[in-house]
Amino acid sequence: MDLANFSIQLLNSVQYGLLLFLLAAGLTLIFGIMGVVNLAHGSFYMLGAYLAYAFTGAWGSLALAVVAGTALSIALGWLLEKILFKHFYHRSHLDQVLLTFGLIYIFEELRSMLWGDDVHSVGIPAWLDWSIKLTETLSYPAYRLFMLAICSALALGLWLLISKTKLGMKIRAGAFNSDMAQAMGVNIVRLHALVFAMGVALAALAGMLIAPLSSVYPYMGSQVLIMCFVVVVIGGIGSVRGALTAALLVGLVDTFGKVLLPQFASMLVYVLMALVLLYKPEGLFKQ
Amino acid sequence: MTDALLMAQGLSKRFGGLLAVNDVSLSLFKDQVHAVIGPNGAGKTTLTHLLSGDLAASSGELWLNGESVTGWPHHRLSLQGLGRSYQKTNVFLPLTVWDNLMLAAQARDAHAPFNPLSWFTRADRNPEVSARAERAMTLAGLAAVRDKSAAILSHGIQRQLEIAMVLATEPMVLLLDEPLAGMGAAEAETMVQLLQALKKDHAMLLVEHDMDAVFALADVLTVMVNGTVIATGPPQAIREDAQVQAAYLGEATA
Amino acid sequence: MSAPQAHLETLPRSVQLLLVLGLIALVAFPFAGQDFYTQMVTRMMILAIFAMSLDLLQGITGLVSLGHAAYFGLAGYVLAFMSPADAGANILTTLPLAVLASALVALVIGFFVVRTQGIYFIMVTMAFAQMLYYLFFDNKGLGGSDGIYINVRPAVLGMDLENKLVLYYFTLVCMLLVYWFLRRLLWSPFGRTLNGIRLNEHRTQALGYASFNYKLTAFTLAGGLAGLAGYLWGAQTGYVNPELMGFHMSAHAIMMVILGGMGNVAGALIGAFGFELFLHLFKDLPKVGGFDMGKHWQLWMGALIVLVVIIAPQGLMGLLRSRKQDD
Amino acid sequence: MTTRRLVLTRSAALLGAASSGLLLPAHAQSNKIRIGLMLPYTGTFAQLGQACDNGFRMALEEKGNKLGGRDIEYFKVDDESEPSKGVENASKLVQRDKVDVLVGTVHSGVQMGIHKVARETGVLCIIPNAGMHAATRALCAPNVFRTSFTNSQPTLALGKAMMAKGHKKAVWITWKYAAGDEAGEGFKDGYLAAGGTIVKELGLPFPNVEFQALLTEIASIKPDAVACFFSGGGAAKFIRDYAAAGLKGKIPLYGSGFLTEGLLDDELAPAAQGIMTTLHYSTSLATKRNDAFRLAYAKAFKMQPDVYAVQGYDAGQLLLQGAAAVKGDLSNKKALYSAMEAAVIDSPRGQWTMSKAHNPVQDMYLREVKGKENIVLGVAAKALSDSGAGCKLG
Repeated sequence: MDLANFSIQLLNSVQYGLLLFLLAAGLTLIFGIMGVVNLAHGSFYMLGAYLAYAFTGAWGSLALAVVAGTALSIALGWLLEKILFKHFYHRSHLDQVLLTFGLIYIFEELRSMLWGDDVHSVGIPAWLDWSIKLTETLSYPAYRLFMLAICSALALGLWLLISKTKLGMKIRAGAFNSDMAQAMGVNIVRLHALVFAMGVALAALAGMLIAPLSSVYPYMGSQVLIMCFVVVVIGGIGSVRGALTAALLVGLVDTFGKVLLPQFASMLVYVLMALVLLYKPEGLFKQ
Repeated sequence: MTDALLMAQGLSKRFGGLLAVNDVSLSLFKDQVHAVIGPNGAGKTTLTHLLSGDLAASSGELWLNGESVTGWPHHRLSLQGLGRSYQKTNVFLPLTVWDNLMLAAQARDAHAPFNPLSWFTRADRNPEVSARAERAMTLAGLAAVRDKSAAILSHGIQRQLEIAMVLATEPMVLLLDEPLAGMGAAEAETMVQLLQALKKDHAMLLVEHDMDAVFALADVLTVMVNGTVIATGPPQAIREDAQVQAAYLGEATA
Repeated sequence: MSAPQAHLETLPRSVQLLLVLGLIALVAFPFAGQDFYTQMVTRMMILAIFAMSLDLLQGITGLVSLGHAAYFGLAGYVLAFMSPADAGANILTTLPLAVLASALVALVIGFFVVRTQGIYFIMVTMAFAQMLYYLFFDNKGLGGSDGIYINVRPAVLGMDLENKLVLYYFTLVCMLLVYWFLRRLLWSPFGRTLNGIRLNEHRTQALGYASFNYKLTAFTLAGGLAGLAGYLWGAQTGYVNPELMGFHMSAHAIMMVILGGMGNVAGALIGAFGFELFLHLFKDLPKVGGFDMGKHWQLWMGALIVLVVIIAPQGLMGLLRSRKQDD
Repeated sequence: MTTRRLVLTRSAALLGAASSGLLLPAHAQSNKIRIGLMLPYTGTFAQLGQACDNGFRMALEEKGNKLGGRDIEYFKVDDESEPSKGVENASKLVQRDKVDVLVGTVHSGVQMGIHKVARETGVLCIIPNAGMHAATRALCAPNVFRTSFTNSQPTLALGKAMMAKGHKKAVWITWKYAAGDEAGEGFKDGYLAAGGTIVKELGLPFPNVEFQALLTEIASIKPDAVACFFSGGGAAKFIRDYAAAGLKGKIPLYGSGFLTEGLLDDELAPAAQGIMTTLHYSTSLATKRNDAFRLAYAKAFKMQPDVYAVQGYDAGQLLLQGAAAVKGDLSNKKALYSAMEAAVIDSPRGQWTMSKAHNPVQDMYLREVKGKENIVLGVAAKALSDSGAGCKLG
């Protein structure tokens, strides 16, 4: 593996890592900061991908689809929080596992009834549909570079929001001790609804942005679900910085694992997770 | 030095920059109540955690009944006869008073968990354990609420259950962290009588703010301020000690 | 010594009645039911053993494992590896070995896993189970992604599990033994301590219990019992595959235990039968005016699960007891 | 309701459901032939399951829904492509519904479960898709017939076609699971026999679809060509990533037909131009038989058929021929099986016959993606049959 190849693989691992962060961003909010074990995170991701497919099919523009899709998923998040999740903040993790596992079944069937079981592809917007030549045989798709930028911006934005803004302070206070925060005048009910809706919207946004790369197919959500939990848990529950670091780490292990240790590739990520949890039981960046 | 049931030498505990307990040495002798008083944040509770093994000391030695027990985890210390109660009531709320006591009483000679005997024998059909629980219950006067679930007891009675559970493990040394906290006058009175009765056969460390109880019970008094011991001795001497007055008891004492 | 008051260990009479009725039905069932239903009920009993083994962890000790299927599937594979191509393996040697293998793996994994707490315990148990799943999924030597056949089902001393009836009653006896063992465990010093650990681990340690050893023993025991269920599953289907250790099967076990109600072993048993019955009921729903209800069984299953977690947080058992408040 | 009444009604209901639902009296002996369809109606392969279902029903509808003169009755089970429930679902059809023939399934893990039940109960079983080798090799059985392919059959024909284009050094890439390994075996046999050399075999865990790292590897190895096996969502993604990585123009991509079958919609087609695959069918196979079939299928189901629909259709035709030979008496197993073995199926993919191990002996077409279709360039391998290694039949 010469230097050129190594640097490209490094770029691949960073790109996949940032992609994983985008995937797990919604989960860092709902599971990380609000402490709700949300197994339906994969379903929101799948929902985003199918919305992107439906809207780009109807209007032909991914940008428009993303805007409409995000608005729709915020509404869905708000609704779900009001009807269901509001009653589960103080329930045990077990009840949350059960609730969200039931939702997986429901979302999977609704997707099948609404959009069928076909495999679809979503077009990359024309202005991004080109590649940069890296070597005489390999070039790098511009859309992935665009995603690189988007994910980094999102990582920075989310980190700033959570740790630097007033809202972020309220969110962290609410997560740390919701009764105390309430006593301090934070409208906890509205805050939870907002954070939950943001979490669902982020998961759907990931689906919409990754759809052109991943194509849209049944059960795509359940394939990413476990990886999202791995990222959030390794990073340290509730830490945005942790999720980003963990995502990059998993991207590294997965990319180079496939190339150097193909026969153990699938187990490597879980070995990494087990090691981190045993060495630092609360994850890398526990608050 | 040898007949001290519990002896601590140079115990310190540092939380990052804060030195919560600074080089404290003290000994507990049988049939003696050693009270520790001091303003809030003086490190009294941290000291009990260091003695009981709830917290690992940054430095210092610990001897129990003459044997070095430095660094032992607290379940081993407990088995060696070092029982402790907690400042914040720490009992099994869903269980009845009797079940709380049985669980405590059973710890002493429980089979190891991987020993099949501990899977098949009946927990409530062990005469020794039941006797131990019965004794602790009568001592603490909880017979009336024996089959009530701990959750619905009044705060005072829960504190009594806390003490009874410690007694049920039949310890040699008792570390009591503010047993009278949140108790009404009547309940406090019964508790003081109970502690008075317990003085025999046990070495007792009493962390308490209720000065009447302290001066009624204590044989030795230690005053801690900001993690360090500023005075130790018989209660009467401590009362007059100028330094203590300045640091803790405030202006002229009555 | 007075019997303790309303307690997890003593089941309300209504549940005891249900269990006795159920037992009578189970004993008589093969003579009334078709061959297929005998096999279906055998599978329900196997899943009941699996659910009860998880209840020892989840309901009694308070440890939520999202990777319990690893030990279930592993024992099935041990049977497959030890089954000769053309003859049935000997139950007397293979069953204990399979259970021991699962218990041993549970001990090793448990040693690492049990030191973590709360949500991290859930996640790390899942991580280890996924490791085991991919170990078998990726290695052709271990059967690969399509799994392995058990050509002839195990037998011993004239008791041949090829015969569906023998397998049925063998499984029934195993289920009753596991139920009896775990119910007795609730009353044992070990069980009482596990209960203490679930309620307040810190206080339990302060009383003198090494809670790590207790939790590790419970994890190992639960692994071994799950192994028993996995062995029986392999013996019944004659085919083991990596999905038996997969995330889906672990989640299935959690749902059975929660549906039934946790902490008293009977809940897990009722939950296993209830969950399978609902699954079959929804799948066999007829076409109603052009809308094939059965095809959308996932929708009804999802709705049922959400409903249960909202109205019956303590599961079916909770419903039976919620009317009769404690004193 | 007081607890007592609540419990009694609940336990009675539970037991009532158990008895009424489960203790069906043995079904009345009707002269209808009972056909069990065990296919994935939910799960990742739901689309493929439905296509097999459509094809099979269409074949029988064309003959008036009669088998050797007897009426038919369908029994459906959704196998969800869940291997752990394979035996359970198959037994449901064979023992509960007492089906005379079991048609299924798509996923090879579930097929292992069906095959176990088929070998134990001796029920006639027709496999419309799953290509796992064992069913028509070491574990072949007189009552088990396949109308699709073995996993290695399509890729067996790939090697020669690539050598014909002068690609002497190739890289093989697929998912590391049973179907991928078996497809790899086929490619290796065909390609090495034709004189090619496999420079590297790349594999990634199933169902991982993050191909970038391996595409970078391929770019650095610079082989003459790349051969692969992927299907479904993963195949669509591989095609896009391959093109996006700029490999499309430089290193020709070959694969088994499942790489492009039924995936060429407006978004994917541009990235797939020029991909050459080998498969026993193509929707745009220019034969009168295929055109008739496509017309009938489009009329019945309002969409174009794919290879899975053809395989389901042929399963129906095979059963029709067998039943006709025994005039509907499916219990006459010997005559039924020998008739089905000797059957010549006039399939939309072209005529094919049954091998001794009960797997199709069929032409493999070389196809190239042009526009939104897999245009058939020619026959890559004439009447290609699987080795049937280890099968003691016939």
